[in-house]
Amino acid sequence: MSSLTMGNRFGRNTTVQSENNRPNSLTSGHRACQGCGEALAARCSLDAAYIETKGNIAVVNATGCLEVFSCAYPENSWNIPWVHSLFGNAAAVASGVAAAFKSQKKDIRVIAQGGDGGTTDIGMACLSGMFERNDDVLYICYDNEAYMNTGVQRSSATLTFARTATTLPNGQYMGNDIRTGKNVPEIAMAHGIPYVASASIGDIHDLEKKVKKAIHIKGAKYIQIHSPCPLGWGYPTENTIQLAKLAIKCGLYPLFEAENGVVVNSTAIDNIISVESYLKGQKRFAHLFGKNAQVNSWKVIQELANNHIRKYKLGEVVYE
Amino acid sequence: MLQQLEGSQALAKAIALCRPQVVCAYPITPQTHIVEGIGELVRNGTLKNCEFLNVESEMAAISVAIGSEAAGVRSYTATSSQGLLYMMEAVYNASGLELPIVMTLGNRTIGSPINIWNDHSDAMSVRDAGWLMLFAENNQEAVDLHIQAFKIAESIKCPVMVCVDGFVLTHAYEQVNIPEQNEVDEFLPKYNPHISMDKKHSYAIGAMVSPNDFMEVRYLAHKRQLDALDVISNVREEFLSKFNRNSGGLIRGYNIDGADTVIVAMGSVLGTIKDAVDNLNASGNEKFGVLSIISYRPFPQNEIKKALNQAKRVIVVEKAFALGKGGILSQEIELVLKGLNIDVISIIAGIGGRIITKQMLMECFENPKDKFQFLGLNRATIEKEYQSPCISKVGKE
Amino acid sequence: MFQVRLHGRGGQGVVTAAEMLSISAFLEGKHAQAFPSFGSERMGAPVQAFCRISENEIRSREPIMNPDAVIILDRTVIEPANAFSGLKENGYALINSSTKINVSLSKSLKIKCIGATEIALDLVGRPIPNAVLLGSFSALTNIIKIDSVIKAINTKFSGSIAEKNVKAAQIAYEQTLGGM
Amino acid sequence: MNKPFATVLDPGTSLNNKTGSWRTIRPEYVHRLPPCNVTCPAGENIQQWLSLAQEGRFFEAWLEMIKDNPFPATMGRVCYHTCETTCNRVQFDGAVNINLIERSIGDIAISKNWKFSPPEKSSGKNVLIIGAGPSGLSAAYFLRKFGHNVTIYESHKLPGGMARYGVPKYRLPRHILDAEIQRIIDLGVNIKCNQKVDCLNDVKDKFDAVYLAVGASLASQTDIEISDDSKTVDAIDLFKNLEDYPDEVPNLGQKVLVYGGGNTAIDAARTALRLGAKSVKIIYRRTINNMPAHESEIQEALSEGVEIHCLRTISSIKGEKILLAKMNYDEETNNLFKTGETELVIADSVIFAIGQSVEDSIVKNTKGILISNKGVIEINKSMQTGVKGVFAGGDVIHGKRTVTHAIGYGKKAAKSIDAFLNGKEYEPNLKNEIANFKKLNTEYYKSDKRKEVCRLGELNFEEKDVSYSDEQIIQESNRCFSCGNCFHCDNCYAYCPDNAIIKHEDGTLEFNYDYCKGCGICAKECPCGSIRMVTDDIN
Repeated sequence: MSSLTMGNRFGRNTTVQSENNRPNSLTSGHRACQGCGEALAARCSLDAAYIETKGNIAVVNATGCLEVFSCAYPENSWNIPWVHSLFGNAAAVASGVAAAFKSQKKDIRVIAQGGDGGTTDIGMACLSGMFERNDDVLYICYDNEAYMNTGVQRSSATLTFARTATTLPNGQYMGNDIRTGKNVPEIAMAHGIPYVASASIGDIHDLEKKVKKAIHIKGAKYIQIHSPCPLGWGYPTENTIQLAKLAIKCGLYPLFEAENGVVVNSTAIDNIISVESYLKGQKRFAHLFGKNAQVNSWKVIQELANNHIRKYKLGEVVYE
Repeated sequence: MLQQLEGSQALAKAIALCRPQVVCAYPITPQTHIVEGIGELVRNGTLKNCEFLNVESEMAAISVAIGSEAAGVRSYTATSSQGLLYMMEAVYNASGLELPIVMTLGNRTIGSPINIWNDHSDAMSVRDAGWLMLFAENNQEAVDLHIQAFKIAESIKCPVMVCVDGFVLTHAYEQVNIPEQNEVDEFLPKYNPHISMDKKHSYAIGAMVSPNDFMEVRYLAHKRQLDALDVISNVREEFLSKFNRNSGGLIRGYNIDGADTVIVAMGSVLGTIKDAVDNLNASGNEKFGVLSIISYRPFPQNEIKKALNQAKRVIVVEKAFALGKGGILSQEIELVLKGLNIDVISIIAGIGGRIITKQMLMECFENPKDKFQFLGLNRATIEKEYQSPCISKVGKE
Repeated sequence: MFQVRLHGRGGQGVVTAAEMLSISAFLEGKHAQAFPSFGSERMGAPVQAFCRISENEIRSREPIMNPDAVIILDRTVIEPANAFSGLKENGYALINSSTKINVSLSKSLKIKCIGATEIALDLVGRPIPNAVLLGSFSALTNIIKIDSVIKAINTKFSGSIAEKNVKAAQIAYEQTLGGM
Repeated sequence: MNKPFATVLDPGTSLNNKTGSWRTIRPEYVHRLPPCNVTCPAGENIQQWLSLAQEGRFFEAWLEMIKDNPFPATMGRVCYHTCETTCNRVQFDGAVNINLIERSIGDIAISKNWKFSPPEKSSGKNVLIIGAGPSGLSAAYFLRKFGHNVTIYESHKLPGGMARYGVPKYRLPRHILDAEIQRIIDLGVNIKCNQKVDCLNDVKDKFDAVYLAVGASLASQTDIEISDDSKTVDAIDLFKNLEDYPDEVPNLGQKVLVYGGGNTAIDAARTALRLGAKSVKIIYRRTINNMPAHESEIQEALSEGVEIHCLRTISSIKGEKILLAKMNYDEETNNLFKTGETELVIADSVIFAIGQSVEDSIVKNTKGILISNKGVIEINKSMQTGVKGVFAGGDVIHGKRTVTHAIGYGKKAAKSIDAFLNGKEYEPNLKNEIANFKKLNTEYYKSDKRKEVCRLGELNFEEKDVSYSDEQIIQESNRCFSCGNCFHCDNCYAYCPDNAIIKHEDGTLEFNYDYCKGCGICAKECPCGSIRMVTDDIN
């Protein structure tokens, strides 16, 4: 049977997620939307880390969807030690947790996690500080490209031309025409930290591999995981995985690893597709294809994908 | 051991004696020397098993402390002024999470205009943030309050802010008795955290709480503060018997029995006030007393009322005020004394590091002209500015 | 209560001088309080520091406006800092200067000039005159003993720097005694 | 530990929050019918035995095969494997080589001498089967397994019917066929050869039921003008003689024409080559694309040097001169007509392979058995003729005449006869919805080219050994998509954002509707289409 599935009855190249004794770090009963990519990404990441460390992990969570839907009195969906402090300070709180463990000589691995808003915007200062000190923390950003918790506003991770509540495609404006300016994995790399990776719930094998690798590395680690959001992106709930896969296949979400500031590995794309096929399934880009759309405006996004394809050596550029 | 030390160095030594396991620091004048001192003690091996983190902001400093306390270790940080405001969100968060962090606030005013000198504006800005707030009168008390603070914080699961006047105390050399390590160890046992983060304690710390339960959470926090009144008193007693020093507690009276006028204040200005009062008592007919408020939060209403109810007049000397309203501490004192027919006078002094001299105080105490006044305010400047076309004449005083 | 005000410039060790003075007094079993005229720490800027010495507890924290002595680490600040203001009748003025300074004052003062920078350069190798002046101050005022000053220097400094400063302070002490 | 109220919570307490109430549609696991199974004339559960083969469990795979077909090794050679035509993998990277896997496992069974397990019970009922061809033997096998006593009367010298007399040895070595027939005999089936039944009435009352499986062994007649000096032979007779009198090698000459376009024509042409002909031409009236013969057979014949001359009919055969009429064929209207042009070819002999018909004399005197205008016996849906207790199947009825179909008829007839003997009517199972390509999510299948083999050997009557090795069987079986049936890939389990799928110790999966919010990711990411979303019941 195919090794591309999450598991198989022969136990070959299976994922943690396929194991019947997986820890379910994030358990049922949470209040995420139907088809939530972030909930899945979080469980996948933490389960992998949990298995790898025999349960010796502690997690710090930034404010955001993930925090709100997972832990509201009296219901807690976490099966791991978890602390939530504020929106912008998860990285620093994690530094504190790591320092506490270090002072006690406890071998518990520390993970900080948050959405793109809590990471690339309000949490950037603490994140950069944590990187710069090379604190022993794995920071995971679940990137769904906007502030979903507050009702889909633009973040610095929002893709060019995307419609958000604060970048509506009105009049001459084309959604988020501010451009997509902040490449946090690259910023992380510029700190020279031991490990940086991008991942996606469209490739859980890869995601788990990266988390399992990162969790053992001493020092600061950063993994950014593409986590589609049915609500914010406007697509049927069952398409979460499909969209994540399409984003990978068109080159918009390059999967790579970097060590000590240098890209050491990237996942080549077998058959590169056009960004159009990715964008078209989402309401946030509907204005690029509707009756009143400017012709081929989406090709700007194609260029972004092409840049990634060239930069991270994902394959040959097919769609110009 | 009695030593002649800079206030900050004394505090560094005292904090090290408390064996914090995580100390995080971000430089801001005038708090800087404290964490520099601790950093040195960590590096030279005096303070063992302690992680000293140089962070990138006050927000990170308090956040690191939140993280390390959540993970169950004794944690310390320090800040001043703008730094406190920058960490404000997390200041509330730390108390909401019931994390017994101890933080030194090297009191400094808040800009703009930027000004690095001492007053209590920073402390007053967090008076409702759920922290216990203790004010030190001198460096010996600052040292002693820190040792007590860890004990108080950990016993009631509430963070404690020890307010030490910036420069006036932090940069002043004076003699301080630094206790021995074994004495402190006996007084302040090994930290036994009520929460931590490991496989055995898989808790979620920091849940969202809905309108159905939020008020109860806040009520309990309030109740905890009220309970702290007893704890603070008891810890003072214990400290007294152990170290033979009368430091800390809720309030402290000086010549208040039979005093006509009692001066109420917090922090280092009390020394100058006491000298002023001694001079006045030596020369005049009116009898003056002084009431030090050590525990500003929780606010010891009953104790204050008991201490002041025989006075004819209460003069509150305060180093911060509420713009658009007036004195802050004086308002709280006024409420305590409501119905007792005692005049409460508010003297705003030392704002932004303005000099407070014994002479100025004596004049003011002898003859307080207004119920609300600014000590040493340069009237000429004000008058001149009132002539300026830029200043609205509306509501001229 | 004996109150000393120190004047100088950032980088000359004005605050350290006040601190060492307080330590010297402390070592003699006295109460002492030293504090700077708080400000941002900038090299070259005029700086003041204060020191109170008393047999009893010192509570007041007001700046010293009527000193019993002033120590001037840099003669160029005398005028701009109004260094003699409030100085008591028959108060001491210890000035770092190799030449005699002519000041016209309305009150009588005990003025002593000493080339502390030269001594420091000569013996310590750096133009930091503070320890030298404390040696001289001990001889001039007898408020603190030279042994206490030496001990204070040794608490603030260590190794050869301490040694050299001690030597310099002793030389200044001798010189001052001899000149009186 | 005295935890703070409300802000510090015990782990996993959200299990109290049954988010299943959010759901409006819900997933359910279904079994859909894989296309291979749908199109298999013998109704083999191919997916199931491939699944066992994937694990290297060849014996269990063989047991699964013989649930529907007692001739795996034979079928693995002569079946025209419609399963592979409809295999969903055709649209991906090539069908699974089902046929060769079946052959390979069938061969393992013979080499390891695996036997059928004896019937579990005995009914005491006696069934007669007339004709020991694939259909009759298949029926015998199933009936015997049901516990009935089975006797077969076979007119030929040896059992096997068209498998023996219609398929050349190089395609089906006789030891393979014999071995698989022997298993049926070993099961207790009594085969009486050289036992021609002239009239059904003579025998039918001695048995509780009869299955007529006499096949279609009469060569169809033509109205072609053939002179007396011409050398012509019917393919079916050629094969029979080769089989029964192996020492008498017929002399077809150097140049041979074969007339016809079916598999028999191909077999005849290739046999002619093996008998020494230097030139063999197939004459067929329509185009090559319309030839009924199986594509692979045509290709192999062409490779061996057989020429195919299309759009021609034979008008006359005069000695070695054969006159062909050129044809025109319109595929859309199925119109076939002569163009008027002719062509003369020279040949030493002509083999006719234009079809066979049923020899119906056996039932002529049996009242109630009807012969249709196409010359076949009419049956009802239970394969029963107009006479109670007399069933018919295989080539004697209307339908496709392949060995595989015959085996399928045999199986179905056996079930009907068994029902009849138990006083019941046979009711076939309801079929599940078909798992077509659209129902799959093929992203999860890795491209893995079909392992082809070349069956072409030397020009003799020996079969080329092309069977897979054990490893190759496993590898090729693993290409199966498992269309419509869960193959435990765990995608649903892994992808559910709400952990609303329970994976049991044995790997089986179950929806936990307490928490399922009905997002539909599981159904979307199911590679094989075995989850469907349905409107949730309002409780």
